[in-house]
Amino acid sequence: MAARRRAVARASSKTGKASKARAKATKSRARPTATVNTTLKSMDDGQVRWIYQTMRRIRRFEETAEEAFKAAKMRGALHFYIGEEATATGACAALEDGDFITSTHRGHGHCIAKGARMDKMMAELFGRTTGYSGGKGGSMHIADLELGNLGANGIVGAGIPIATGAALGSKLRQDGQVTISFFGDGAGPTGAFHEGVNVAATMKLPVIFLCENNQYGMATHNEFANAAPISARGPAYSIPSPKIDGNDVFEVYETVKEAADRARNGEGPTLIESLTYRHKGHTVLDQKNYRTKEEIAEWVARDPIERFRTAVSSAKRMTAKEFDAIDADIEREIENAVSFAEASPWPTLDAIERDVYAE
Amino acid sequence: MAARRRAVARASSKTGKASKARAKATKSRARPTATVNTTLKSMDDGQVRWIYQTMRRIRRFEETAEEAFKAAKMRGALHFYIGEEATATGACAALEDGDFITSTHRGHGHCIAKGARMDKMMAELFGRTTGYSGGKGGSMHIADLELGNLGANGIVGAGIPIATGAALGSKLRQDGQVTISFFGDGAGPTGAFHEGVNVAATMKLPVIFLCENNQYGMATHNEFANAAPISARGPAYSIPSPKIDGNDVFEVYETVKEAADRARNGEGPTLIESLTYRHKGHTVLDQKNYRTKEEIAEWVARDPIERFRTAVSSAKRMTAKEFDAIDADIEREIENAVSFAEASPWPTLDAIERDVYAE
Amino acid sequence: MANTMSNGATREIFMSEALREAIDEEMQRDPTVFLVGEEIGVWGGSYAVSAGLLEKYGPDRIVDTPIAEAAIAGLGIGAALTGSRPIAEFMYSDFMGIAMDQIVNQAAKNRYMFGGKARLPLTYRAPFGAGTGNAAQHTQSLEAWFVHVPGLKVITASTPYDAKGLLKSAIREDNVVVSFEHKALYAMRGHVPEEEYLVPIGVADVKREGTDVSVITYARQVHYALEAAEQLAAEGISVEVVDVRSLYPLDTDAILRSVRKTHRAVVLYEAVRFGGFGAEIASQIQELAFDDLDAPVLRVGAAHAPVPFSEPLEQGSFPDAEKVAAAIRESLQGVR
Amino acid sequence: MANTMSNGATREIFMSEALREAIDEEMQRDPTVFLVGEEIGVWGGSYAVSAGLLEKYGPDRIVDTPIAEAAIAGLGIGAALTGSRPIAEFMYSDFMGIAMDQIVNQAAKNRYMFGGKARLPLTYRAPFGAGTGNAAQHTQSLEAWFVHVPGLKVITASTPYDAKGLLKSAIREDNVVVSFEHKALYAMRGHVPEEEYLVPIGVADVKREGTDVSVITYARQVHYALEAAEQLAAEGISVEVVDVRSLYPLDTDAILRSVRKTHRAVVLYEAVRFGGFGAEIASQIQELAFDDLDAPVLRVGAAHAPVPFSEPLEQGSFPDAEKVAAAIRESLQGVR
Ligand SMILES: Cc1ncc(C[n+]2csc(CCOP(=O)(O)OP(=O)(O)O)c2C)c(N)n1
Ligand SMILES: Cc1ncc(C[n+]2csc(CCOP(=O)(O)OP(=O)(O)O)c2C)c(N)n1
Ligand SMILES: [Mg+2]
Ligand SMILES: [Mg+2]
Repeated sequence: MAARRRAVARASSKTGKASKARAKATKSRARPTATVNTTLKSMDDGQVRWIYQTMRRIRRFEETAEEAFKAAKMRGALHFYIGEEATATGACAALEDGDFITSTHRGHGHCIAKGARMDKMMAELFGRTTGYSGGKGGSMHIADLELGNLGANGIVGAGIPIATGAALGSKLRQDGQVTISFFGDGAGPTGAFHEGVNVAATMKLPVIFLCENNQYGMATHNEFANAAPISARGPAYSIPSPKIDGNDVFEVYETVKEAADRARNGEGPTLIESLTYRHKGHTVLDQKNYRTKEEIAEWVARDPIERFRTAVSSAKRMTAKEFDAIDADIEREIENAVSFAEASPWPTLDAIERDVYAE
Repeated sequence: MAARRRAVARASSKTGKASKARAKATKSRARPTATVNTTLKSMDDGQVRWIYQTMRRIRRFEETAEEAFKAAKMRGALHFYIGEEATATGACAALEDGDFITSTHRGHGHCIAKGARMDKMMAELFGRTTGYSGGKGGSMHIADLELGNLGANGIVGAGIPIATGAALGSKLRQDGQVTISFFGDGAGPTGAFHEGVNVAATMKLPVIFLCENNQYGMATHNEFANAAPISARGPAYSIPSPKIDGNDVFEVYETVKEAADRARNGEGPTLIESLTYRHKGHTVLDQKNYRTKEEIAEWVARDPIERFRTAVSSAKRMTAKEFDAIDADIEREIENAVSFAEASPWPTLDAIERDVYAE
Repeated sequence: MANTMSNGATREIFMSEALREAIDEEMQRDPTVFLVGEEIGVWGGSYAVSAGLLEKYGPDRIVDTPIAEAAIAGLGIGAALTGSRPIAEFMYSDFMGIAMDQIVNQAAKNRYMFGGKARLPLTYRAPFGAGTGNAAQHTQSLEAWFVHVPGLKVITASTPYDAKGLLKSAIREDNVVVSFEHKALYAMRGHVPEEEYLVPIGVADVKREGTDVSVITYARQVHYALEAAEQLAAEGISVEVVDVRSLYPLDTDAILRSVRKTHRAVVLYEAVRFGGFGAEIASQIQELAFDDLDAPVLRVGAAHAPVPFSEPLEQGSFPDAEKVAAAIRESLQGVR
Repeated sequence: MANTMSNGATREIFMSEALREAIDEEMQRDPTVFLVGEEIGVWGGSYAVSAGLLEKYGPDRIVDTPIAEAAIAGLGIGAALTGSRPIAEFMYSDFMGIAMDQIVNQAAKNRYMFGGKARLPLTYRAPFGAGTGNAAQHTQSLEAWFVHVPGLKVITASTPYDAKGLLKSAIREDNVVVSFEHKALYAMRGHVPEEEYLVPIGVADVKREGTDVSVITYARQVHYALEAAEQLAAEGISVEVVDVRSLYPLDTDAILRSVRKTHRAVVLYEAVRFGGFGAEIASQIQELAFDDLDAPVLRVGAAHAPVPFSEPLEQGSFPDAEKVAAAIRESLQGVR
């Protein structure tokens, strides 16, 4: 009965009712300014700048990619991270060099936050030889092994056991490194989630499972897919499972930092549910209306970049001029990335069977 | 660190220390006699007899199969349910005709409790044409579709999504039937567990996930395999997850009955952790000593059949003579089963490619 | 159906519509048929096959699931064993990797392991194939895994007509049928009759008659073969194109009939060449028609690599009309 | 090692011991090598391959896991990507169905998708094959799935010597190697040198020379082929037995060399005949040595059924010396 009601509600979400009700229930809790300030105070100017820069880079990289896609300069699927920038940025800000991440189909944000070069990313989206994968991977398959980014992934949930493996490697090698596995709310129901998290928890591995709950997997609401919230799962693995405001870069940073400390101290994994929202459709092509305009508008109003800018401005840590200067730099970077990509050669047929095996 | 400690403890469990400590921790809680009596009172004589008969049948069927195996009359693997009889029996006692079960590699108990014929089971173990599967399945692959037994399974955890599917079928067909999925503590870490339970919970399907925690999967202690007890997982799926004494047939019966009522009322699944113990090794061939003699002895002392007999005797519901008469009947049944099996023909080669497809 | 046109005996419709009609008609015909999978309801299916069906049949028969491919496979099995007739959809056949245990160890083997007593009227549907720029994890052709598993039947169509008729047969089968749908064909149009019809499983179809070389193929590659045949006709080469349609059971007789006529065979498939299903076809031909062959059976398949993203690489990695034509010419020249 | 004997240049040991020596030696040689899987530690491995290694290397390098095959596959990938050299064991190859996404979509494709930059020094080990009375879900031969996946190498040995040498090579590879170990061979004894050696991946081995027919085979079936060859020698038929050892890459040259000498080939494998790896071998032979063949390439494989439990059925369902001998005779008689 209840299931049928939910399903009907779901079908009717096109008309917006269900979606509206949900939007209320999931409003992100505004954190007291005091906490924000404490975190902000603990950061040096470089860090503050880096956070802004990173979030802007992600935003502008994707807006530009969208244009290029619509101008038929690239193909395949593009999944935009716009609106979720605070999660990848806050999380990677809390990492140390050499730490690892596994990423998802919606991976540009993680990739940039882990320090990747936008020109090589753009070239990959354009399918050129100078791209991260020489054009073989595309948007869904970018890694930067040198930076510890073990790669985006087209299979929902599949990065989780790999992250557990990286953490097992760290434990055995005693390299003191920590791995973050980013995944979406849609990965919550996968067997890979459960196998990966349970094994990590039994072995007390240094890994952080970071669920980016942007509330939908395609048209499926997270509450339809997951019988209980991700944050209710900690006790099932004897690990902490905090739920945080994923649009608050400071909260993300603090939570991940604590989890990374636990991991490095041999206390095992943490599962974090980071509540956020994707402003755009599931892919660049998604025009469906399973979400209401109101819901989208509400979340756009909680834009993580604006929130950060406001907090930093009112704390007088950066001036409008400084922000603008960063913005201008990023515009140049992005322009360069696009012209680099466009000027780069297409791969040739002899490349097809290369890179399958190591010699 | 902790993981290493645990692993070392594990390795040293051969010497018995860890195992002993655990045995203490997992002692089954004796239920107040009052409760036992209430349940017992609620049962008619037929039910009481059926429970004893069923548990004895399982015990004697397997003891006989073991002899036959040791006399090289059968081959493959045999997994004995001896010591766990109260769980299958109490659970199936709470079902109605037409309800479904999925079973495991350790499936003889479920099979008999669901009403299967021992002669056809024995013939299957002997690999004969008269066996449940005409000799094609063996001990690990017996089903009785007519009785609602959807089959034993050689793949740990794999019955769980199938049970969820049976329950989905029941919901769509509105046949009012309930499915029990039996599985071991070793299936707790499988992706199949998580996918099957989460989907059932989101759809509020009429299914009962019954974990037979006999404390080991091969040599692996359940606490090594599962980061938290199975009974801690309910909240992760928004379903109840009681932990019960699996050697107390009354408690199993009451718990499953309640879960079946919930299921039939459209309130969705229940996850039950039934604590029990296998008296024998993992398979008929297992001679390894990952468990202490003391631990085994303690659990043998809590034999579910003996406990039932004592409770029923002191409640004066059955006399020693009545018990003995049942025992004698079962001996005859078993003898018949063996002679039936031994007298049955071997399958012939033309059978090999038959039964693969329906016409 | 919204998109079908009533213009006499046949209509030209997309393959996605043809598949939808098959599902719709069978759901109407038999109340135990239902569809289960990811994003098949509200979203309408990632290739729009089930668009509109949620509205028509409601959430009890168009069952949206979480992302849980092993569960989806298992839902089909459990429901089929207990009296329903499910159609379970994988959003991409690549995701069947997650469900292989359920499909192979459970669905395919249940009947046999239980002595022929289990009945599994169960259809698995899955889009496959490359050409869409979706890169390595969304473009595989994995039919070779499934044909090798006794207990499964495997079908794949090259036209809307076959797609509808085969899928209807699959749904009515009391066996587990895996139906692969080539992604590039969903938007292909073709004639489909107004009246009801079935295409039997296990029967190949000669899509073009010819006398010089037989091309044995299936799914999208049928169209490349036809294109090549058209080109080569101009050169005076007569190519016969055999669409096997059903991979298991395979219509070996039809293949042999063709080869015994042309004396030359090229087996064409989009999967990785090495270890692909075409090897089975080629092996059978040389084994059963050895003396009829004037040249070795050639195989054209995809490169030995995951499917690359970049357009020139992706296009270059799998067969097309030009590559088939080259193989046909090679076959006519005789031995390598 | 407890069970090895030092009697000069070689010792006769079980294949399980040979495999253990390979793991042990590589673990000693390279501290980044570790073994992970179910019941490999306290239990010692379900076929005792790792018996004693927990005591020697401790739980950090002999990593027992819960029952979670997808996680086991992923543990190997993550650890390999970050600088370790894992050996991940599946208790039965049948259970790899649960891990197919990790093996195929992740392990096999990571390097390619990331433009050749990922390095995956990773070995998957898995027992396979029938003959043990373990029924349908514990006896499959699924090598055909893996040879068809670019990015994987696939090996399988027929003797303790090859088993040790191949596994050592696999562990040292910077690629993902799937090593299938036939269950019936663990208890087979064979000579293994005292000193260290490697068997290269990609090189076939002629296990018996002959002039009339080539039998191309691998793993347990090598022994049936040798048995048949011995029987047929008495009838004056000279059989060459080629053990491919490495399924991918396949030593096509060695196969063709043999066939060009004997002009007849029988391909023998224990997997289901239809769609099995033998089809690839047969296809290549007829394609590349068409004019050298005096008869069609015949294939001998298992019945089209899940593996049955009952002894007569199980034994009857897969090839043995008698069935190979019959095929060899048929090959000598020429065309079907
Ligand atoms: C195993 C698997 N099943 C299905 C898909 C198809 N798919 C791609 S993204 C997606 C939704 C994922 O949702 P979520 O994890 O919440 O991530 P989001 O897109 O919201 O970032 C689906 C169903 C897939 N890629 N992999
Ligand atoms: C997926 C899978 N992995 C591994 C095995 C091998 N195996 C068979 S039984 C078993 C232990 C199962 O433990 P549990 O679920 O607790 O059941 P129990 O044997 O204790 O009844 C294992 C590892 C298997 N059959 N299936
Ligand atoms: Mg999401
Ligand atoms: Mg157990």
